[in-house]
Amino acid sequence: QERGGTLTYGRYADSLFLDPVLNDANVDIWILSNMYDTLLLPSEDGSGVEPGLATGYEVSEDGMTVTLTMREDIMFSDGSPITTDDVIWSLDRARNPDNGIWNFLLASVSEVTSPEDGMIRISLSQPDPAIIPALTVFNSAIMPQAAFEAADGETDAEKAEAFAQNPVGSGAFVLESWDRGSEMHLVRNEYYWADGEDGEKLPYLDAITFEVIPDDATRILRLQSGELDGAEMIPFARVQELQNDPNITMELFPSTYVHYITMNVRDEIGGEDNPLSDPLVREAMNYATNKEAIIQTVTFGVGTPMESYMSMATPLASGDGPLYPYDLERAQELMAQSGYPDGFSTSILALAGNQDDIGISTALQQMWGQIGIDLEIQQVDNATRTEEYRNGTFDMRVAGWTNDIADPGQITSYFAYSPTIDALHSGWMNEEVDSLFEASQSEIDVATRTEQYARIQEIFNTTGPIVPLYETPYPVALQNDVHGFVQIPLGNNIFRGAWIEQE
Amino acid sequence: MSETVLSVEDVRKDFPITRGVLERLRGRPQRAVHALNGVSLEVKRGETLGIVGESGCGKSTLARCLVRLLDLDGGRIVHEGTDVSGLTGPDRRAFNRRVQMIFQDPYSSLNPRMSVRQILTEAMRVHDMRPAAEIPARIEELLDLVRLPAGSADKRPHEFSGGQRQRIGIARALCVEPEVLVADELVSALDVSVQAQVVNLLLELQERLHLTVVFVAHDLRLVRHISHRVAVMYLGKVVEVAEAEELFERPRHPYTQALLHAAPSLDPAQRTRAVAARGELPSPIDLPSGCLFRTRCPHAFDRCVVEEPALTPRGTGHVAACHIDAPVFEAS
Amino acid sequence: MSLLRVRDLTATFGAGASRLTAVNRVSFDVAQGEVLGLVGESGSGKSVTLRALLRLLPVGGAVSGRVEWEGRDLVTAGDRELRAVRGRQISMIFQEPMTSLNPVLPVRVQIEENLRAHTGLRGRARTARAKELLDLVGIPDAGRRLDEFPHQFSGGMRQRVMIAIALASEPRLLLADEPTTALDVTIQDQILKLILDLKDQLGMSVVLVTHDLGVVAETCDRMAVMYAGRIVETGSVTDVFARPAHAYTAGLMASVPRASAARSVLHSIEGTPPQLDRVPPGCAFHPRCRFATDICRRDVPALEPRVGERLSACHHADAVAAEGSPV
Amino acid sequence: MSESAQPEAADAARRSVRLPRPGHLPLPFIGGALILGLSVFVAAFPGLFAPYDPLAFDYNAVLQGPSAAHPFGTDNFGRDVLSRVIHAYTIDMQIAIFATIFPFVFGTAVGALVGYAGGIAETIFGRVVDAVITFPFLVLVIAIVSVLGPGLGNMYIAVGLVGWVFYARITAAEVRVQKRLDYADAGRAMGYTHARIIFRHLLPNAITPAIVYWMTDMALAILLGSSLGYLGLGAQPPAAEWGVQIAEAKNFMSTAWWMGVFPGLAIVVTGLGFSLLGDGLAELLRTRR
Amino acid sequence: MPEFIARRLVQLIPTLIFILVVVFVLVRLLPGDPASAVLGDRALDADVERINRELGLDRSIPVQFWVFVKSFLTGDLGNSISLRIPVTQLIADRLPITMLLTLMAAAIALIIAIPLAFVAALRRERLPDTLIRGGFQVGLSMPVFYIGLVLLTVFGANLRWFPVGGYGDTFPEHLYHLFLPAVTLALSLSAILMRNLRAAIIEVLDADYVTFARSKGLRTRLILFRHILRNALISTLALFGLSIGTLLGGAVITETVFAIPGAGRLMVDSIYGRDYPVVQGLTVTLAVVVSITFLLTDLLQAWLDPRVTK
Ligand SMILES: Nc1ncnc2c1ncn2[C@@H]1O[C@H](COP(=O)(O)OP(=O)(O)OP(=O)(O)O)[C@@H](O)[C@H]1O
Ligand SMILES: Nc1ncnc2c1ncn2[C@@H]1O[C@H](COP(=O)(O)OP(=O)(O)OP(=O)(O)O)[C@@H](O)[C@H]1O
Ligand SMILES: [Mg+2]
Ligand SMILES: [Mg+2]
Ligand code: NI
Repeated sequence: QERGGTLTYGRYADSLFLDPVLNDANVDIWILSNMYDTLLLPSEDGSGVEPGLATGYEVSEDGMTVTLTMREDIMFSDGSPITTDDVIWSLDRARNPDNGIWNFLLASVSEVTSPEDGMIRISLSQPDPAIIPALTVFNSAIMPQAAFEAADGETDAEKAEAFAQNPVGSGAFVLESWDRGSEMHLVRNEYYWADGEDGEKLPYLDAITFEVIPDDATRILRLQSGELDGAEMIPFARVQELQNDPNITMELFPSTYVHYITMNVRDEIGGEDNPLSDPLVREAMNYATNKEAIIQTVTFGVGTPMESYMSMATPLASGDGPLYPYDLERAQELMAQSGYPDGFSTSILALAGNQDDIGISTALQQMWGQIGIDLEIQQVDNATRTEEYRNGTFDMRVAGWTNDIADPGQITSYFAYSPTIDALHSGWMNEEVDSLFEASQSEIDVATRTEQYARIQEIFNTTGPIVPLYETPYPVALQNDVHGFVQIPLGNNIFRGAWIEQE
Repeated sequence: MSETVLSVEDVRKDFPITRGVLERLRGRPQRAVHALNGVSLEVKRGETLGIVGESGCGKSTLARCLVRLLDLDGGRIVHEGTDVSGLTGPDRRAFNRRVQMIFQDPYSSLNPRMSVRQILTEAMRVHDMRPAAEIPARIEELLDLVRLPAGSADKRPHEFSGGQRQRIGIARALCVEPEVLVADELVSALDVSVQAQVVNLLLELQERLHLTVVFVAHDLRLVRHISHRVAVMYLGKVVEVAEAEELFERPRHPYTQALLHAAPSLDPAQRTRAVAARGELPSPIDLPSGCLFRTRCPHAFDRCVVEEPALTPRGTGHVAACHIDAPVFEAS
Repeated sequence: MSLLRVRDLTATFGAGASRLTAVNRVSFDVAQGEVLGLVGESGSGKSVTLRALLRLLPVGGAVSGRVEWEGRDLVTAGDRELRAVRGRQISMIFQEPMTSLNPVLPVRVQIEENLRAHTGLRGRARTARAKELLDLVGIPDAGRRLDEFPHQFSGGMRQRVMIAIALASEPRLLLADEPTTALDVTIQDQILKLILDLKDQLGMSVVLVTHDLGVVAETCDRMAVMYAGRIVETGSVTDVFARPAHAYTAGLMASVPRASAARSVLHSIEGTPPQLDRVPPGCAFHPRCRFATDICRRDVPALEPRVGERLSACHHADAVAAEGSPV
Repeated sequence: MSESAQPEAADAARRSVRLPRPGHLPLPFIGGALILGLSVFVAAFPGLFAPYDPLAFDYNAVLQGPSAAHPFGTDNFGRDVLSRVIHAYTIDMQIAIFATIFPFVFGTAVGALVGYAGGIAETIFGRVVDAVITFPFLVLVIAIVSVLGPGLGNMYIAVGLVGWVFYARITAAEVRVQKRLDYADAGRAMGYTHARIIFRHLLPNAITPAIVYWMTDMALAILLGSSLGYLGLGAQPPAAEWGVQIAEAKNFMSTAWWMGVFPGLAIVVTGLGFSLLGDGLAELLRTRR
Repeated sequence: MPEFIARRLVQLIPTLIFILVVVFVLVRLLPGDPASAVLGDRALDADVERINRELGLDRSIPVQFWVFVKSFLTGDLGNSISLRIPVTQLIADRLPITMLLTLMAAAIALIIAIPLAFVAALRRERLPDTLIRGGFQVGLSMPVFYIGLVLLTVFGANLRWFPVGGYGDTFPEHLYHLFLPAVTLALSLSAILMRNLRAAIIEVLDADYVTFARSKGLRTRLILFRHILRNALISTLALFGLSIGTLLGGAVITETVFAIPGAGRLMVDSIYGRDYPVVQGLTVTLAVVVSITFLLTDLLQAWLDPRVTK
């Protein structure tokens, strides 16, 4: 490992708002951990937990309290010490129900205190098996209370806006300048606590420049011309080409990224009968979907078939082989038995201009045509899609998901547990799943919880409102001289161990 | 003398000049081109009234006012006892059927995309001149009348020469069987040899159809040749009216005299090197006070600056607007 | 001794099937200090003839023949040589004062560029000369008006400006293409007399194109009549007016209304001038000619002395001349 | 008034186009008409020309280069590019016409009325035009399509809402010139109604620049369609449309050039057809005086 | 001249009001609301409602319109919903980039169009003319994003003459980075200008005043530039002014392909993100800028053509 250098990294979109609590998009989430450390850090395989600002933790027998030991002599990027007060304030802010959309991750916390110097105690209102991974999530990042409160503005939101322009953080890097929509410049945090494997202080890099290049082809060209050291979101169509490029390392980082079709299974949509409410129809559609073909044409073989609704990288994921292997005859039989033996017309929402969405939809149109389903592709922009989704007025949509936390709870809450968002706004409901999920949320016995999840997955995978398609890794292309960069399954880009071979 | 068909009474016409925002803010008054400044004339039945004058003196404006192409800003026009100044809709159409106009430009006065037949048919249909079945025959008749070769009907204007186009224009005017023809520079754009053909036709038609003709032109020789009476205009006013012979032989207004003097004679032996009139037409926006011609008049004196001369009689049927009532001036 | 000798000047437009001969083997001379009038109907080739002299035809035009000027043939002269003649020794003015001055340049630029190209005058001296020229053509307040644009002048004024520009380098020959047609009689009178005065002052020759016989009678020494791209008659103005020797000339003169016989039928030449891509064989005028015989339909009459000194291209020149003047 | 006036305008326009004998047609016109005639024929009967079903997937023949079996190669679903290019004629010709016909008809009618009326109508019209042209066109179209939802129908509406002003401007300017000519006055001196003068006399003479612009506009409409296709707002998959095809080909520029080049060629040829036809029409419709 | 400017400024007022209303209405007509657009699929209904309330979107439409108009009158365009910084700052950051891009494109278009138009006009209907016109036809028929990518691939990635996209940090760098995108943007404009200018030159070539100038024995170069070009430019200039407006707004795709953080991209992102304050503020600002461009070209035209202002 060598120290120094600036890494230039091409992103497909710019960040919007660099506040750990009030942000709402992946473009923020996936880089925030470079600027703000959490008490605990996710492991590189995404399933475990490593020490962060806290050197260790202990969960009480009854699961009602978590006690963490703070690392000593740690400082924010401005050199001020990170105190327990900062931690308490940060966690209180993160769990405030009025703040942002992530506070549910800490919903079980009833109080955060510091029983003695260097110790943090988190008291829970009920046992929470996900509380430890929750402490690795961006929104529980530790921020400097004093600096934050010194920022301009009246309310927390206004202060956050002012603070995020010029933040002081606890992460490996600190924002130096930000040319919105174009370039973000991060420099190393001199006060960062961690050491690398070689014993040198992290981070290795002096600086990172994020360049925003929305067009895939341009991003790749820029990488190929040597103007970038790395580029994210390589279209799968180009993966093989880049793999063959001798100057470039094509990384496919394991992810929790699953792609599926959400079906609206309400009995009626807009006052009309909804064929998708018929489980036989859904099953038929699942069997009629040639996932291998889609994986080949859309992901160019990079994807893998799904074995459960959650990715296999998710803790407690269970699966034994691809779901609904392609079986057209079976699908036709199922259709014949269903309430719609002659087929029906329906539609699918695809994100306008998104080639993957269009590819999937086009393929499905063809495949489902063979069981008498006439599929109309509706390209819409994101806001329109979200509105139809939220209102439950869509028939189907192409969708994808990544976990934000190394726990099956989050995805299950959204996918299967109806009180959250009506099971992906599909209107699907299964009482057994709902009660199993509720139980699992306070179940701290791992074996029991595993069983609960096995059952939930079994029910959802066989009767749920989705057509599972495939899992994909995160495709990142790097110059050969870039090392040590990881994107963990949760999506976080981890630059602190990255380095560039110096000439 | 014979009966008056059209009478023009103190007609005025202004073309306002658009004011800008700043000018409006500064309260600059609305200005205008004063194209006609109180023109009075009478057109007698069956006569040819020639109107001459320099470019911009308002000849065309007057002609257009006569056929109501322009609305008047003052005065009135009386046609056989009825005031036609404010006619609209069907009344105006009826008036136009009886008072027609022929235009100067043989190139732009015919719709280039319509055949002669379409042009004539349209006019006759709109005025309900003939039952539809008789129209083709009438068209042949009209074409024959204006001496256009048979088979011209289905050609379009660009297939004709300038002189022929003017004949089409005449046919168009005649097809509604009008009583008065207002011809604005009918032959000015034509070559001399062709000019003669069209003038001859006009003279002949006038005899045959008992037309009254208002003939606007700047060619003095031509006007003299075909007019019974001639009116001379200067800067939006009529300055002299008389029988043609009388006017050309005994001009009484200094402007008329300058005009006649400036016209080149056809006799190489009669050359002069003296310039007939100095200076140019004043701007019709800021008219001179008093007599409009005084800025170019070799005889102007104090009174001309303050008082506008009225048209006063200078013998039978001869009127002139000048303060000096000498019979003939020495040419300067 | 003639200043300019034109022999067999021919100007054609286009090529192949659409080729037309606008000026057909035209020959004439211009003597020192004389005013030659070129008359004819619209489209007879007057303007093209004039432009062909300086090889100023519009795009697509080609010139042949000889234009002898001071021992040189302008038709074959090089660009550089020609530029030295144009504007310097031979100047030109056009019919339309509205369109012949560049609307976007102040008058000063348009005069001074001429002075710059052809005189050694620089700076102040040049401006002074420009002002002097405007004075000369009778534009009041010349100093101020130098910086005005053409649209700020009246038609007559613009014509004067054009004359001033043309005279800037004191040319020896002025080619004037209908310089007064667009003007009123009183202004026409002023301009024609101005040209004549300047001609006398500067001792130059003038070729004056017009279709107004009156203008010819009033200003020219000799005249040439054109019909369908050819010169059909030349001679001194007095002679031609007294006794035209070509049927067309006679017809033209007869068409002009005369003071006597008001409201009588005017003499007119029946028919219309031929289009140049469809010129009749033989004498181009024969379809409209009272005198036409078989020979006229067959042979193109040459322009040669037929009635005394006078050149005429009419097979029946004598018969025509015998009728005397229609004027 | 516009409702009743339009048929007359169209009638007048039709009458004004009287074709001379073929031998006298301008060369560009013949070239343009040939290209476009063929294009329309292909658009009407794509099945006659396309060797394959343009929508048929062939997972065994994905991204194949040009060959005897697939002269233009295949795309990432194994669809035959040639067949897609041919079938796209149907949609692209539609785009060319439907996206421009309303602006043309409405715009020229409004332009004629406004140009003739002058005065306050012209002032108001001037402000409307200003407002529309100061709006960034593409952005406005994107916004309108976002409101209405993507798809060709809505693209036509969006383009129509904006595009008519250009025709109106052109026509108004030309009518303003024409109405000063004597034949317009002659019509008035005949006592003709304003409507007759505008639509029967002035418009046929004033419409040529609008027609010529129309030809350019049709080519531009195809391009706009492709830009919107790039943003996912134009023709909807799986339909083949050149712009969408090129957008789809973007990721394959270095590995499968044929996916984008052939639809691009089709656009160029068609655009050339429109442009030639425009030049030819301009020559043909030029009023001879 | 002041009269001329005053008139144009007065005319601007109704135009701006019209645009204000249209933008407001259009933005409200867009399906979906800012909160769900920003928060995305995962947001809970309660969060969406809370944020829309914070943005004042629960108020009645007239009240919202008043707030919107007031923001313009006070010059405070509010904050971007998704980026949470003042809209004025965003515009100040992004608009100059697009303006620079447009300006460069306009300049390049002229530099390409003028000489080629001359060559084509002077060699009318001959080989150079045919080649030039054919070449432009191809340029005019290619989608912008395709041209952009081709230029990037050839001159950026392969030849490495130019950077592949981006914007650079210093002004000379900006110019360097913006060259290829400006060429891309300029191509269709130059085709249109070339066509127009060629026709104008052909027309002027036979004008009486050009013949008159030739009869003065002036040098060809002088005639070409002083007499022909200037007059031919007058009509082309009007078209040029109009096109600059179109370019300014049409830079969206070029900016996306070349990764330029300009106003066009901001606008489209904001439409997609339902970022009402940005869409509104940016549209109206763009309209003002475009109007100023029109005014400038008009002034330029008035300078070229003294007949315009009296
Ligand atoms: N529509 C108009 N708008 C403004 N001014 C006009 C209009 N028509 C005529 N004028 C002005 O009115 C005056 C008289 O014009 P008019 O055309 O009647 O003159 P004219 O005697 O017919 O001249 P010409 O011999 O050149 O035809 C001129 O100064 C002219 O500029
Ligand atoms: N640019 C051109 N292209 C083709 N033919 C032309 C061109 N210019 C002139 N001609 C032809 O040359 C003939 C002579 O034209 P010219 O201009 O010399 O006539 P003119 O005697 O000056 O007529 P006018 O009195 O109308 O000025 C015309 O009939 C015309 O057909
Ligand atoms: Mg007149
Ligand atoms: Mg001429
Ligand atoms: Ni209406």
